[in-house]
Amino acid sequence: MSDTASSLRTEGLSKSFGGVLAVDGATVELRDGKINGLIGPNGSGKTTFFNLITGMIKPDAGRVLYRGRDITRHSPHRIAHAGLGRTFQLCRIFPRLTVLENMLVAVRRTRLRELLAGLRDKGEVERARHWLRRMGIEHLEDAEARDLSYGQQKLLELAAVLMAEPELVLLDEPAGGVNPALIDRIVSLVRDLNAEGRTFLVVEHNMDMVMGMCDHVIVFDRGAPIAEGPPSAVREDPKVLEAYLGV
Amino acid sequence: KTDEPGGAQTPGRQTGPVKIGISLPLTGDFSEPGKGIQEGYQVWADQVNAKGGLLGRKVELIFRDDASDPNRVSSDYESLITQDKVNLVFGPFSSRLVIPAAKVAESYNMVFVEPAGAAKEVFEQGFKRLFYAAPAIASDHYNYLADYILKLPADQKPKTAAYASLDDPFAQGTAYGLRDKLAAAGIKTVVDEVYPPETTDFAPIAAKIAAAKPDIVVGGTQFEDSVGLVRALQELKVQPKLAAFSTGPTLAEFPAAVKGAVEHIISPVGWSATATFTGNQEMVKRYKEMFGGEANEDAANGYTVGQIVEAAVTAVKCVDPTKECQDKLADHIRQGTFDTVVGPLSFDDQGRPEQAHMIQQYVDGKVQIVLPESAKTADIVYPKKEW
Amino acid sequence: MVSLLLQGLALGVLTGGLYALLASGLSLYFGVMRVVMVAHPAFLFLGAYLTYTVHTVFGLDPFLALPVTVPLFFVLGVAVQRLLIARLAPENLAMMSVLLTFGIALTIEGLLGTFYTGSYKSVSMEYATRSLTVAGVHLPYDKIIAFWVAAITLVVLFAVLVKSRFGQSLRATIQHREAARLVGIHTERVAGYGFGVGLATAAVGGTVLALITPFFPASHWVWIGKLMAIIVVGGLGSVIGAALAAVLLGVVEGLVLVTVDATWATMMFYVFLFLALLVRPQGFFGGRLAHRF
Amino acid sequence: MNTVLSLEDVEAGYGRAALVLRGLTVTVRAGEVVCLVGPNGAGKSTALKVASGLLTPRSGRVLLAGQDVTGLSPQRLLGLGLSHVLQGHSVFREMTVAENVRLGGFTVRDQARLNARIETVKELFPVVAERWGSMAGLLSGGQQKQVEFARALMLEPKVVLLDEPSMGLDPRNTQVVFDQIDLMRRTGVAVLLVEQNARRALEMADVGCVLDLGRVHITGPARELAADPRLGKLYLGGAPAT
Amino acid sequence: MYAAMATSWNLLGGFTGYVSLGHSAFFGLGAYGTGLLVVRAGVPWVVALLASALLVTVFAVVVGIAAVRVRGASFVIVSIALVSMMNLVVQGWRSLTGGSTGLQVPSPFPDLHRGQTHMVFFYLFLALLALALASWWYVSRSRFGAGLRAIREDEDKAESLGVPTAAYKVTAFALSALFVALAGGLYAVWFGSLDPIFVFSILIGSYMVLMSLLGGVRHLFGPLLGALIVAPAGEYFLIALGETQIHLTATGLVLVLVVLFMPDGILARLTRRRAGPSIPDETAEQRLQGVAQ
Ligand SMILES: Nc1ncnc2c1ncn2[C@@H]1O[C@H](COP(=O)(O)OP(=O)(O)OP(=O)(O)O)[C@@H](O)[C@H]1O
Ligand SMILES: Nc1ncnc2c1ncn2[C@@H]1O[C@H](COP(=O)(O)OP(=O)(O)OP(=O)(O)O)[C@@H](O)[C@H]1O
Ligand SMILES: CC(C)C[C@H](N)C(=O)O
Ligand SMILES: [Mg+2]
Ligand SMILES: [Mg+2]
Repeated sequence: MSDTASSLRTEGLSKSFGGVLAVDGATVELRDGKINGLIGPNGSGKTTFFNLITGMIKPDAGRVLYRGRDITRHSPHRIAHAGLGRTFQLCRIFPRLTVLENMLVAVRRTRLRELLAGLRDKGEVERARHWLRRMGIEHLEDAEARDLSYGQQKLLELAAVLMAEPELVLLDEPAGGVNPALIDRIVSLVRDLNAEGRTFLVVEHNMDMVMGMCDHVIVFDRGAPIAEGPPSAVREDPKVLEAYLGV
Repeated sequence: KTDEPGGAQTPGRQTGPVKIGISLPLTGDFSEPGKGIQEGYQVWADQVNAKGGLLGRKVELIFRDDASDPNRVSSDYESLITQDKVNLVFGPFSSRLVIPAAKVAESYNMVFVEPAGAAKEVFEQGFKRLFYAAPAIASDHYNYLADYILKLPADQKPKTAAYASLDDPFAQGTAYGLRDKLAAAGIKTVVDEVYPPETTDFAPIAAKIAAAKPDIVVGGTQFEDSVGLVRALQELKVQPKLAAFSTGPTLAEFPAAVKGAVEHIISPVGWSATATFTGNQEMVKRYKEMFGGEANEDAANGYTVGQIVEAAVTAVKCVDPTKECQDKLADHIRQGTFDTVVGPLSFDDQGRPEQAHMIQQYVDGKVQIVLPESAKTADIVYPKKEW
Repeated sequence: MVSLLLQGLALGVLTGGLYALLASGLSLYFGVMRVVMVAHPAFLFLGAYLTYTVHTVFGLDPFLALPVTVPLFFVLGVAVQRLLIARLAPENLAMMSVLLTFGIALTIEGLLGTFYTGSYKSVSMEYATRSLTVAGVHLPYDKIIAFWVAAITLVVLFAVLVKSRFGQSLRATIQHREAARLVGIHTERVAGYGFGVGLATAAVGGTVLALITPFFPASHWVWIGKLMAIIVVGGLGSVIGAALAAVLLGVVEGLVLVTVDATWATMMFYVFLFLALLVRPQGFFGGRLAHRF
Repeated sequence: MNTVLSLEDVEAGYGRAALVLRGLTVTVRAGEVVCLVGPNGAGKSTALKVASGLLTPRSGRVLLAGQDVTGLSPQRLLGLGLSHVLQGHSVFREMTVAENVRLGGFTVRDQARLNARIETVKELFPVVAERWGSMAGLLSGGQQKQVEFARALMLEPKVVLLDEPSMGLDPRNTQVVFDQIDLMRRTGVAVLLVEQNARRALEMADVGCVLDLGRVHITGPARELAADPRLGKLYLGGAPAT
Repeated sequence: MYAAMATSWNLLGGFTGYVSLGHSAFFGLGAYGTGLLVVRAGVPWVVALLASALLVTVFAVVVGIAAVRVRGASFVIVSIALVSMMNLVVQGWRSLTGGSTGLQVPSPFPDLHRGQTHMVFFYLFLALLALALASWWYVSRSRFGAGLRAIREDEDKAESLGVPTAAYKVTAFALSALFVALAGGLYAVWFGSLDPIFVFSILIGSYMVLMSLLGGVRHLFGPLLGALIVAPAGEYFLIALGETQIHLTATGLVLVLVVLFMPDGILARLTRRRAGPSIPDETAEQRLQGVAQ
């Protein structure tokens, strides 16, 4: 294991569903403290890759290393505790909980004392409000989450993930279905959070967003990386042009 | 303890009607026999009142429906005794309900004569005021049959027997009573099955019996399973020399359910419509007038309870729910012998009746009493015809 | 001993066939509608009682009741779905449907108890007590009949679901109601028919049941656990899985019955249920869907 | 050009909750692409549902080819040549791609015609052909979208409602979708399009409508809207910083 | 007693949305555990009560680990199976439990007469209810409770936010089993006779569900209110309609109506503050600004 500035590494990660090889021996290393982009055609295995990293599904082969520790096959909540947070491609929130409750669900540690502590623990609520404010939805804290518009739900999902203070944030299509003005806001948020030291891995089809925001881009095709590098380089890569950009 | 019910007797109450509290399973699993018992009680009350009542007071029956639920049966008796301040209580149906009910009665010092708690466990609870108003407890039901079998000449005597019994204290009690007697006399037990009440498919049990080829088959059954067993035995071509089942064959639906196979099936029965025991024919007649149909064993058992209590009350001349009076009643019942529609009855210290059940058999499609000799209406057929 | 085992095996297969029929409706409701129909056994016995009526009042062969009961149950199913199930909120359909159908089961039991009283009824036909003997193994005719009726019904059912236009629209409706409407499917009607078909199997099952076992209004409770165990082991919602599981459990039950005893035989259903959950929560034959619901 | 589809002063909402559409009017002509843009929750999808009969408006009218179709079922409207691709994922997950596509032609009884359409659709969307036998629910998000699209085109509709068709699609597939829209326009089909990829959509659309809080606030030729600086800031997002 | 049980049930059902029809299994085990310890081991009843509740909790943890692997409908089925299975075990294990004969537990207060005994137990049940209510209240305010509610809404999502869902569910399962077992144990010493068929009855389990649902699963006092309505209503139907089994029908219909029209319960009905979305209507201008910020 190298002691490079890598927070997350996967080695030969593979997963197949029935006959379909969704992720095929993916060896990937993220740039620590940077905004990493992950692009690739539909069905190239990006979401599956996320699910493997976060323990939602178990790989057939390969390893996931986080800060040098092998976290392969750990359960999702342990991985979350280790400092990984993620959003889902189709925004998932707890529809019948209020916005504030959605925020308070995130658990960082499982010490008994903390669990039994009152929900409305002052410090926690303050932190929750802080994140809601940064997302610009603090005025909605008492609304039930299902009543929010899609865009607001996306912001809430991100805010809730940040509640757990993850060091590495995985975003699955944060701009999908989101109105352009809001995309700008998400981009600037991600930039700010990154400046505060958080590493990002963002799956996105919105090329403007990826190219404009990311420091490092990884391109997937058929379940494995085919190219990586700074956006400018990736954009010119013939393999990428052929497989993904389709021009 | 002045708040004890009946503790403070007012003279006025002694002239009112004699209230008798009864909880019965009028709905739920035991609802059919429960209704039979109720009718028996009603026939009895009707006749008592026609004769001028108990100690000159009219009898009033207060019924509760316990829905076959033991929780309910105890709260029913509780409220009958404390709220309705009944003078006497009569028992419910089924050993399962009798035990919790008797507990309540016992704690209020009430005499508890019951028509249907035959399982031996009922009498092992230390109840001092409980009496079972039928000829015999479950394990003694087959006594006459056991005697008959054991007296058969050696060449006819069965050598092997198969037992299958429902997991129920009463049903098991009957089968095991016979099993223990036969086994002690050297008749080998080749199959001894207990099946849970959920059982619907009897073919595999029959298969086991078929494999053992027993000379006789005994079922400790209720209704559903007796039918199931008979059919399954038939299908698997088990042809024993004798087939006996408790309860099921005594019910009116039985012959229709098993069709021709009914012939020569044996079962213990505590009562017969044709017997001439005290009041039996009157009861049968009155029953028909009141309810249209033919009286059955359940109704007779209910009626028997009435007869016993009536005799005791008349003898000791009190019907109060007080401890003194109830003690007197209990003592009287424990010592006496009572003429009833099921014959003369007497009880041991635990309240067990000391007589025995008759044995019935379907002969030419009709129910006949075949044992004991003294009561028989037809000769027992052995070995039975094939089904 | 060997012949006893063979006998157990044969009976198990035959009984398993019946279980398959009885469980198929349950599997259907769940597979296509995400409804856990606790009332299915209650309807089975309603069917059995109707058969009984037809048999005793008109003296007809129980199977001649089918032309009446099958359409009747179909209509009943459509009504239950349209009037009751369709009103449940989709978010927690599976849960609420349990309670709703539990209520329906109680209702039916109460009505049966009122009209037919609590006593046992049974339909017995002459042919139902004879049996075929092959190599020392007795195969009761009633079980053979039950088995074939079950098999035929299942094949028909399966063909309908997989091949017919109706089957397709039924499945489409379940999977995405709005999209189904947009391709021209009358989703409400289809869902209703789906339920109707499920109940129609209960009519057939009820008749067969009437033929082989006596019944009373509360009999259905006994079946709930067994049938539920079967469909879970088979993989919730998979009609084929349920059929296979039914035969499997039928055989296991038969063998355990002849070798151990009845308590253990019944217990096998639950043992297998828990085994299935531990080893394969989606059921032995189930699809991916199973554990999502 | 003649009006094919119009919503007139429509008010609609879900259940007893407050109104979502509050007097919406939109008109689409044959061979024209009308693009609805607006923030999340503005009521765009709701407008399409009213148009396709999935939701009955509380007041106002829906006209299809001059005929008042307010309150008719989707099945009827389908027969009149209207097709709707829902937002998000709406494939029949537990059915194969083949079954999904065939169901698109559910109302077609003529097998030959059905098969011809299937061939056409397969050509348009190679994934559909490739994964013909797979369970649709197992395809990736973008692949599913294409199956839906194929399904909607089975009937050669005259009016197509598309709700954010490019969401989740990779650039190449997005291009395929937009090419399709263009093709439909050229064959005289009327398209009512909802898109968050607004700049892109307005580039190719004929008419643009800005929808917010259940009403159309600005309507005009799409290109002009795209260039409107006010709008740009509020709805279309700033030009991405590079 | 019912109120205490319904509230205990709600510790699982209300938070996690896992509907268990099988809680009577824990009731029965608690009852039998206590009874057996008193009768066979001669342990004082208080000790027996606590010990058996503890044992049941441990058992619930084990069962829970298997049972909560499945969601929704499968879980309901598993819970039903659990009851049937326990019933079989207790009936079958005749030498220990007395089988179908039942078990007779001596009264703990032989000197008190019945009325006084009832009062004592009334207060004991009241205390248990208070304890269950207090736990519910406490959990509902804790992060543990928030985690459980999150599980109800979206289990995978909760997991990805770091909620150890399996541990949470098992804990909730065991906790609610603990209280139900205590109720069962109290019942055993109070009532004195245990009969497997009635103690392990699905009906008891479904009463818990009905009460909770009727009152409102999301409210502290919901199950209590439900119990206060259901128990007397059951009595009423029995008395008013008695004789026949129509009262079952009445109960069934009430269940159907509750599920159809008040799936969130009476309290939810009464306390609902608003009809529409919980977000105040914004004006277009505010919205434009909001977006522009
Ligand atoms: N099925 C429904 N039931 C209740 N309210 C709904 C439903 N669907 C949408 N809404 C509400 O109606 C409003 C408008 O929703 P709609 O889906 O039409 O917005 P949209 O413009 O399509 O937004 P987006 O760009 O996010 O898709 C929102 O406030 C939403 O919460
Ligand atoms: N649960 C599953 N079962 C079977 N196959 C699956 C499953 N999940 C994904 N796949 C298959 O794995 C492949 C990769 O899917 P994945 O969702 O990871 O793609 P993606 O890169 O996220 O695509 P998109 O950009 O469209 O979201 C696809 O071919 C898909 O059909
Ligand atoms: C003789 C019968 C009436 C006895 C009853 N079946 C019981 O369980 O005890
Ligand atoms: Mg994806
Ligand atoms: Mg929309």
